[in-house]
Amino acid sequence: MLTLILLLFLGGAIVTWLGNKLSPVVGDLLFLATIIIPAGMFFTGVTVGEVTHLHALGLTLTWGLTPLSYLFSMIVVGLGILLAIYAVPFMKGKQKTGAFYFNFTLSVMSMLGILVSKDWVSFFIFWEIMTWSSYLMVVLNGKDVQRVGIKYFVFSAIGAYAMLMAMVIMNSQLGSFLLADTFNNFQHLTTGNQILIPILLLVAFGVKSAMMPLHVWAPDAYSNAPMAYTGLFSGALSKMGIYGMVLVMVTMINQLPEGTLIRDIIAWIGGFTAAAATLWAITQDDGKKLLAWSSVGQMGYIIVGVAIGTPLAMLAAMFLVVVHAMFKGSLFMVVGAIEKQTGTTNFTEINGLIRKMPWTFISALISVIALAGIPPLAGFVSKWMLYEALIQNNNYILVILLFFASTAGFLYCYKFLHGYFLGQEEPEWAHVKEAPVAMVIPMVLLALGNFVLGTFPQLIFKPIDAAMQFAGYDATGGRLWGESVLFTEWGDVVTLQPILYAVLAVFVFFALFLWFKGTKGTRYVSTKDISTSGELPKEWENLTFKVNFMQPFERAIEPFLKRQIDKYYTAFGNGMEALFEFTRRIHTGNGQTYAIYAILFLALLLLFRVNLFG
Amino acid sequence: MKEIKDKMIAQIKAVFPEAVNKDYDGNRLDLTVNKEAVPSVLLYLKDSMGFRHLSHIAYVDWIEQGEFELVYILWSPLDKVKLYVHTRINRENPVIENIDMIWRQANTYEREIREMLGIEFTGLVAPDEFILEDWDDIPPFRKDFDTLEYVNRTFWHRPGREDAQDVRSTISERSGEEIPDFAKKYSR
Amino acid sequence: MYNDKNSKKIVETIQNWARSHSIWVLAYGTGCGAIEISPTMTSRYDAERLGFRGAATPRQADVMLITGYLTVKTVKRVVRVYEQMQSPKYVVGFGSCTINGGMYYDSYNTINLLDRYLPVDVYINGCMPRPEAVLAGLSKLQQIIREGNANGAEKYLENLAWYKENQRKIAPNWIAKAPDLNW
Amino acid sequence: MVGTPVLFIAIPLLAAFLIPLIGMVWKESVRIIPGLVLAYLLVLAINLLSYVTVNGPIVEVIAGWAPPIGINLVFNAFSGFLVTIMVFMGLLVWLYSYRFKSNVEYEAARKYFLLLMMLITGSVGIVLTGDIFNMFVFIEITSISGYALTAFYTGRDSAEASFKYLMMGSIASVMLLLAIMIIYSQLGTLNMADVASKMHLMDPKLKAVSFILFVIALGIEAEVFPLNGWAPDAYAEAPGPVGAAFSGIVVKAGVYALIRYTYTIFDLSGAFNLLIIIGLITLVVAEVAAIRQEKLKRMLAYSSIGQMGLVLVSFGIGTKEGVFAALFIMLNHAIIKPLLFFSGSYLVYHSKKKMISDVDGIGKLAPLTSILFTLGAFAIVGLPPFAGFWSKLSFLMAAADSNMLLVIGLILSVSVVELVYYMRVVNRIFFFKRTTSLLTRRPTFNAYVVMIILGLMILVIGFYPDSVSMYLHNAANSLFDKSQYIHSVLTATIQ
Amino acid sequence: MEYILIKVLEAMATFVLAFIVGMTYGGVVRKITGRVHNRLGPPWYQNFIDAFKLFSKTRGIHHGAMHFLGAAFLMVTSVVSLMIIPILAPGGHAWYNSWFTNLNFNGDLIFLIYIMTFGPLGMAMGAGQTGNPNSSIGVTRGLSQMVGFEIPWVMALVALMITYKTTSIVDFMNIQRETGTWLMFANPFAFIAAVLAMLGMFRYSPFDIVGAPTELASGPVSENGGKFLFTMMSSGSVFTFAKLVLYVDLFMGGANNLIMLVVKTFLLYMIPVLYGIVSPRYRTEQAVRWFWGWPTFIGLLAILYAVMF
Repeated sequence: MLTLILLLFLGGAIVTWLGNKLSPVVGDLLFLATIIIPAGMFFTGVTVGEVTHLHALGLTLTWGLTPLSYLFSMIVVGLGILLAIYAVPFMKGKQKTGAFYFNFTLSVMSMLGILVSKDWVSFFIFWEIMTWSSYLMVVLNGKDVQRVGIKYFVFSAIGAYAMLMAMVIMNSQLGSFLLADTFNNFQHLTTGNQILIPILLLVAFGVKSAMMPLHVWAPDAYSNAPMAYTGLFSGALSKMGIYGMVLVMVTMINQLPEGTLIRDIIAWIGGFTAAAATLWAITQDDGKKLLAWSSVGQMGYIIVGVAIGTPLAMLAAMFLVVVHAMFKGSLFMVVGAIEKQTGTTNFTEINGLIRKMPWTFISALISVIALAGIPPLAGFVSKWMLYEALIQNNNYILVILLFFASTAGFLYCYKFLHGYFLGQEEPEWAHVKEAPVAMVIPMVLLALGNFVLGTFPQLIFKPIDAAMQFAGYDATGGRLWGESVLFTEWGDVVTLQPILYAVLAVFVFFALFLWFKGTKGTRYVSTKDISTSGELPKEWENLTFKVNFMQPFERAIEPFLKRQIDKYYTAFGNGMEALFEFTRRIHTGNGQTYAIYAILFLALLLLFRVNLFG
Repeated sequence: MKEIKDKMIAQIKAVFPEAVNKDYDGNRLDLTVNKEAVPSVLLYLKDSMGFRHLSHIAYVDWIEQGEFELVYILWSPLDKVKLYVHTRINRENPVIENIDMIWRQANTYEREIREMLGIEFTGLVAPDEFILEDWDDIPPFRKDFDTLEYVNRTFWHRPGREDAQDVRSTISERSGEEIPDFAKKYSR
Repeated sequence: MYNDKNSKKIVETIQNWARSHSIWVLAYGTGCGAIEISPTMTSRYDAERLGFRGAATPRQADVMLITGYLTVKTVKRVVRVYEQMQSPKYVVGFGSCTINGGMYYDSYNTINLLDRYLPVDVYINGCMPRPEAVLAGLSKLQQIIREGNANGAEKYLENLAWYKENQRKIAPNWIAKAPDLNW
Repeated sequence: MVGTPVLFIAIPLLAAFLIPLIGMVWKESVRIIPGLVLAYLLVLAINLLSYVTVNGPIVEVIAGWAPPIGINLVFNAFSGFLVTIMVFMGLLVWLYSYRFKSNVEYEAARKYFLLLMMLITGSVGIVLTGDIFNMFVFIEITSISGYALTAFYTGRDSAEASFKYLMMGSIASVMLLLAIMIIYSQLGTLNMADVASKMHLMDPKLKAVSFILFVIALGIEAEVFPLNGWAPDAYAEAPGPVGAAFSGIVVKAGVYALIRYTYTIFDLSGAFNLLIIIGLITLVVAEVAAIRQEKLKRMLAYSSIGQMGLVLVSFGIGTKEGVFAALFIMLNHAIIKPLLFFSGSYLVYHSKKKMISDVDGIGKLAPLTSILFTLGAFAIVGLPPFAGFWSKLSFLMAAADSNMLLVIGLILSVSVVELVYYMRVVNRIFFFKRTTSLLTRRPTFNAYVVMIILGLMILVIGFYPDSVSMYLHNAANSLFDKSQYIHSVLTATIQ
Repeated sequence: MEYILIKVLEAMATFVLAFIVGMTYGGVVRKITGRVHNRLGPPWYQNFIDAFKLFSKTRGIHHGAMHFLGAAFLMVTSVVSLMIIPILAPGGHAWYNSWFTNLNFNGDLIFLIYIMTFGPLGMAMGAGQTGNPNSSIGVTRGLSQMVGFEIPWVMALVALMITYKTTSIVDFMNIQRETGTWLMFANPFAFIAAVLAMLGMFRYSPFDIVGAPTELASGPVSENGGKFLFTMMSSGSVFTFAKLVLYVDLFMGGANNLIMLVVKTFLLYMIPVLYGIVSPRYRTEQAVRWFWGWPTFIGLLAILYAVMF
């Protein structure tokens, strides 16, 4: 069944690509069918525990779902379907639609493949397919290809090769490529390898989950990919890193005596990722970039949760994985819709879309509130659990760091909403209409999902519970998750439902109060009609405050902003290129030199003859 | 200072023989040129003689002679010389070359002159209104603009203010000054 | 009950009392009169004890103090600011410039009679009025409000055509371009 | 058995001499005959290979003199495998260059195919022969036809490249002759099997010296750093299919010879380390140089050198898995690199300088060629699910089994470099704006067929690596079975 | 149903209390400011008059749906945090004590921190919808300042959580009642850090950069008049009271009856007020950096203190 699903994706990708050459409509239909039919089969036909074996080159590839991967694959498939529906109108009239569909399908397939892989070889194969299919997406629009694309691919390759190295070492020492075997027999490795392998694997997964020094590809890659794909990129693809990290953390690191230290280091890295990425997000003027940095920051939270590894922290991380996929998917869709309707995503160019794209605004608003972690939406639940877990685990300074990141997150949250939807309505954007229905429905659905999960988190707790039991956490007995009640281990509770009702009641009451109080005396005036020194803004005058939006704050964090990790990498890359150029000049193009090389080589070998051959 | 000014005059005369100069005490130097020669003279002064700064463009309405006068006030920061470049424009067809590509700030002065005196600067690119908004009368700084008549036409007077006196004739009588008839019409 | 005449009157009385004791002032600081507002509001004369308080924007303000001559250019802004204020709203004219043009009575760009363009509730005489006079004028305004006679805003709305005619006379293009009245 | 190994040498050699003769009568024949010959050889090779798999190696004694005195040809799983690859590559090169731009004319075509047949004769001979001096002769045949093919365009640059090749080739000849002299003076025999069985009698000093001389001589042929200076020039200046022939046929022969000496003939313990060291240096320098190239073909040439370095490292591991991996890499390289050369030479067909920047945005104009090039690029950097991945994986597994962590790390880092320069080209092809006004050329039908066959092979091996793994295993085993080689050669009888 | 009705009535009682006390405080602050300025100042009930006047404005404008929702969001924050913060200590025996236990047991400190940011964000939306540049500038300043003072504030709270192993406000009050020591003496550093954070939280000088009179024309509220301003004003009063009660609950052992509550909150309130009256205004980045300076250091000390003792 799994093989069939994956083959359907693969075949569908090719058929879609060919069909799109035939006619765009055929391509659209085939694309939807390619995503939805296997996805439907996945939801209906696949059970946890089913195992498939394949053979290649004397290796056995084992495929099967675990409860942990089931959780992640639900994200992949769900987000895949919604984004596929969204992508069809999004890509209408654009270039390279066929390539987009092809890579999109391949990405979904490879992510599912990673999740069903029970051995490292197929894990790696799908990992690489995921890498290059997403790479082709990143460079699809042809903007800044050499810099962004190569950066992404180099970092991905570093990660992938680290994983490759780790897996061949494990295979040579343990004689098996099976995930389960390598984890169970981890103690049989030599001491050096016991340290080396988790570090290599953490590098591999850290690259994909944009961990701090390895994150530099992420903002550019996220913002460069088509927006219909970035939701999947940020929402699901980066979660593959988290998936791997969970596997490594609960199996390998736990068996290490230095495990606690590594956990702490990773947690701190995660914390710094969250904080630094948030600060960078604040300085961005492009919605895509802002969301991309924000994604990096949110991954930092998840990494913290995974690294701390207490049941509550892991629960928080898993919850945030799901929720992040939802709100970030929705937000990237929002940006995509805006890009589609207006042609730009720069804050300084667009304003006042709220009345033109109300549904987009509503989903953006809900998603942003979830992103900011404000109750009663889903983001709060995960953040609450994360803080509790950290405090109980005595990571006090880390809590402060995350609080700082979270609070600073409000700045970019507001910047995002204000940048697109608020401010003055410009005649330039008077023609803008709401996005097509097929684009609106997925994002509204995802946004509403945040609402539901914020109030009834128990809906998602069941699969998370199964996943965590699989990951080796004892069934925490539902103590952590009751009926919409959050418990700490100290016995404190947050009851979500009455709060939600209170919030709703008060909100509705005051909204109605404001609406009905003196309705006759209150009327709408356009945003051009504001009290600015009595001067009437000209048609072309845009009084909205957009440029240098967060400048006071940026000035406050100026010492930080001077240090860009990207710069160091660029310097390193330039240095390497210079070194390469120097090396290249060994081949002078001069025949005599080559002859001299040959003679010198002969002399050298004769000189070291004894050392070589005894 | 004297030598510097003489040298300057010599230099200017060498290039623009038709320019008329008039010397004052101190660091002031006056120069009168044709309106056609204004841009080239100013450009030369700026580029070759160090008059890098345009302080102001002053304007006078010589209604008796039927001419407007523009005075470009330049300043040489190196030689510390103030140079007044005068030029006269016919009142009937007041058009002169725009010089805001030589000094960017001239744009502002020229906009003011355009509104207040009605001189057209060819090629002046500027937003429509500067000081006067919605003005549809003759430019107000022209001497043939009758302010009181305009005020009476446009605004209302609170009753009791009609006894505004023409004090100028009283003063002139007292001082024995002679005011020509046409001038009486334009001033009170 | 709300429509009952007596209770309506009672409510209005209370409202008028509150309005008279909570006057948020938007000082339109033209001319020389703006300097008189500072002593009026600060320690020496302390208008706040009477309920006066500075307002930052027209949307929040109750009364507009016009503290000197108004040129044609500024009168447009004043009209706009006045229209942006929310009813009930009042206008206080400072000094002779607003009353009859003062020393600028014959300037081609200065209006003479403010009440042709805006409904002025109280004029304060003087050139310029001292803070005592200003306080007296403001007290007069309070008294008018309490009596329910400070209905400049309604007057303006009722006679909008006349006011707009006058305004158009000095600023024809502007009135055509301006957005419709917002209160 | 349908034929004997000697046919592999005799038929192409004969064809090479017959081409001008028949060409006088029927001009088109100069194009057709090589194809027929190569097709026949391919069938023969496959038949023999399957025969060898079952019945053990075939040793053919030539001219009635039994080994160790006479010359013999050995067709076992290892050499047979390489011969099959070579002949197959030769067939594809022929198909591709059937009407390549430089040999549309009869005169050119005659020369071209003559030289190509000579090249194949020599290369196949190197692989098949069991005699050291005979190998020297074949190396000379290969080299001389190689010089001529390099200079085929008769331009100034071609001549220079050819001259460099010639110079290095003569150094190689001298070294080889010296080495052969030393061996003959010591052991009195030149039959490989005989030499191998008597090797322990040799003076260890002279043994080392002669091995070093062999390494240098064959290293020039196998493009080992620092002896590979001629290679990029030759690749870049020779016609596109010749580059493919070099990387698919000639280099394989050189590597084969090197490996044969290391594994079978000499019993030096440090030889494997030497292989690893020179392999690594070759790999690193070549890939690093490739990233700084501005011409497409030079980049591919350096990449080809790098792959050969990887092959040497893999052989140097010295285990069966290592040899398996090395053969796998050679196979993949023989499939992928011609694809890259073929498609690449069409991508820059009309460009004067063959710069990489000339391919900007060509993906829209020549989609199939571009996609095939991309396929090759993805495959050669080892991205799954394409062929290159499996060879890289088996190499890494072999290296890890021998605990060579540093080698693994180094090779993976170099792989990142390799990835960068291939991706830069792919980016340029698909995602750049077309900046030049150069026309694109639609590949000929033959070229399409060749490229698609290669592409399909990449996919087939990628998705189903077991399709070739049996031959690779047999080949690896037969290389390791030194005693069987000696035995089978020395006991060979005249049939 | 009846239960809910009673709950709603009690909530309204709490709201009215908070409204009255908050408004009165506002008036008293104006009075005190006036006295400090050597003038009479307005009467203490001036804020009520202002609110009533705003409420009885007859005409108004709005700029779109978010303009309404912004004010509503603000009110939600004030009211919900008021509902969650315990007004009176659980040990009190006054007859009205049970009126003020609204949602006290349904939230904790972390929840409170987040719900308290809900309002400013909603308000920011409303301000952004108006299209007035001053509003947006004020909002960005306010959010920046929030990032500033949140650090010492959270540090103080975390220090308390570490020591007493709870995040529930009610538990903190119980602890203080049982031990008899106010937390401001149990962990003085935490109290100092929290008070320094409070300076920013109440937005008096030198941290009044949001409204910034004469500079930003009252910032986010500059397009609001009439009922919007009334809602914001009452929300602000309620929120002020709620925050003060939170401080009293956490650091001063809560209050057993309303009189003690008023006394304690008033004393606490005087800290930012009196500090503000005599201070000029910071620039935004100065304010932010100020909070990241000494207050954060003291917050660190508080955590150290909590970890060690």
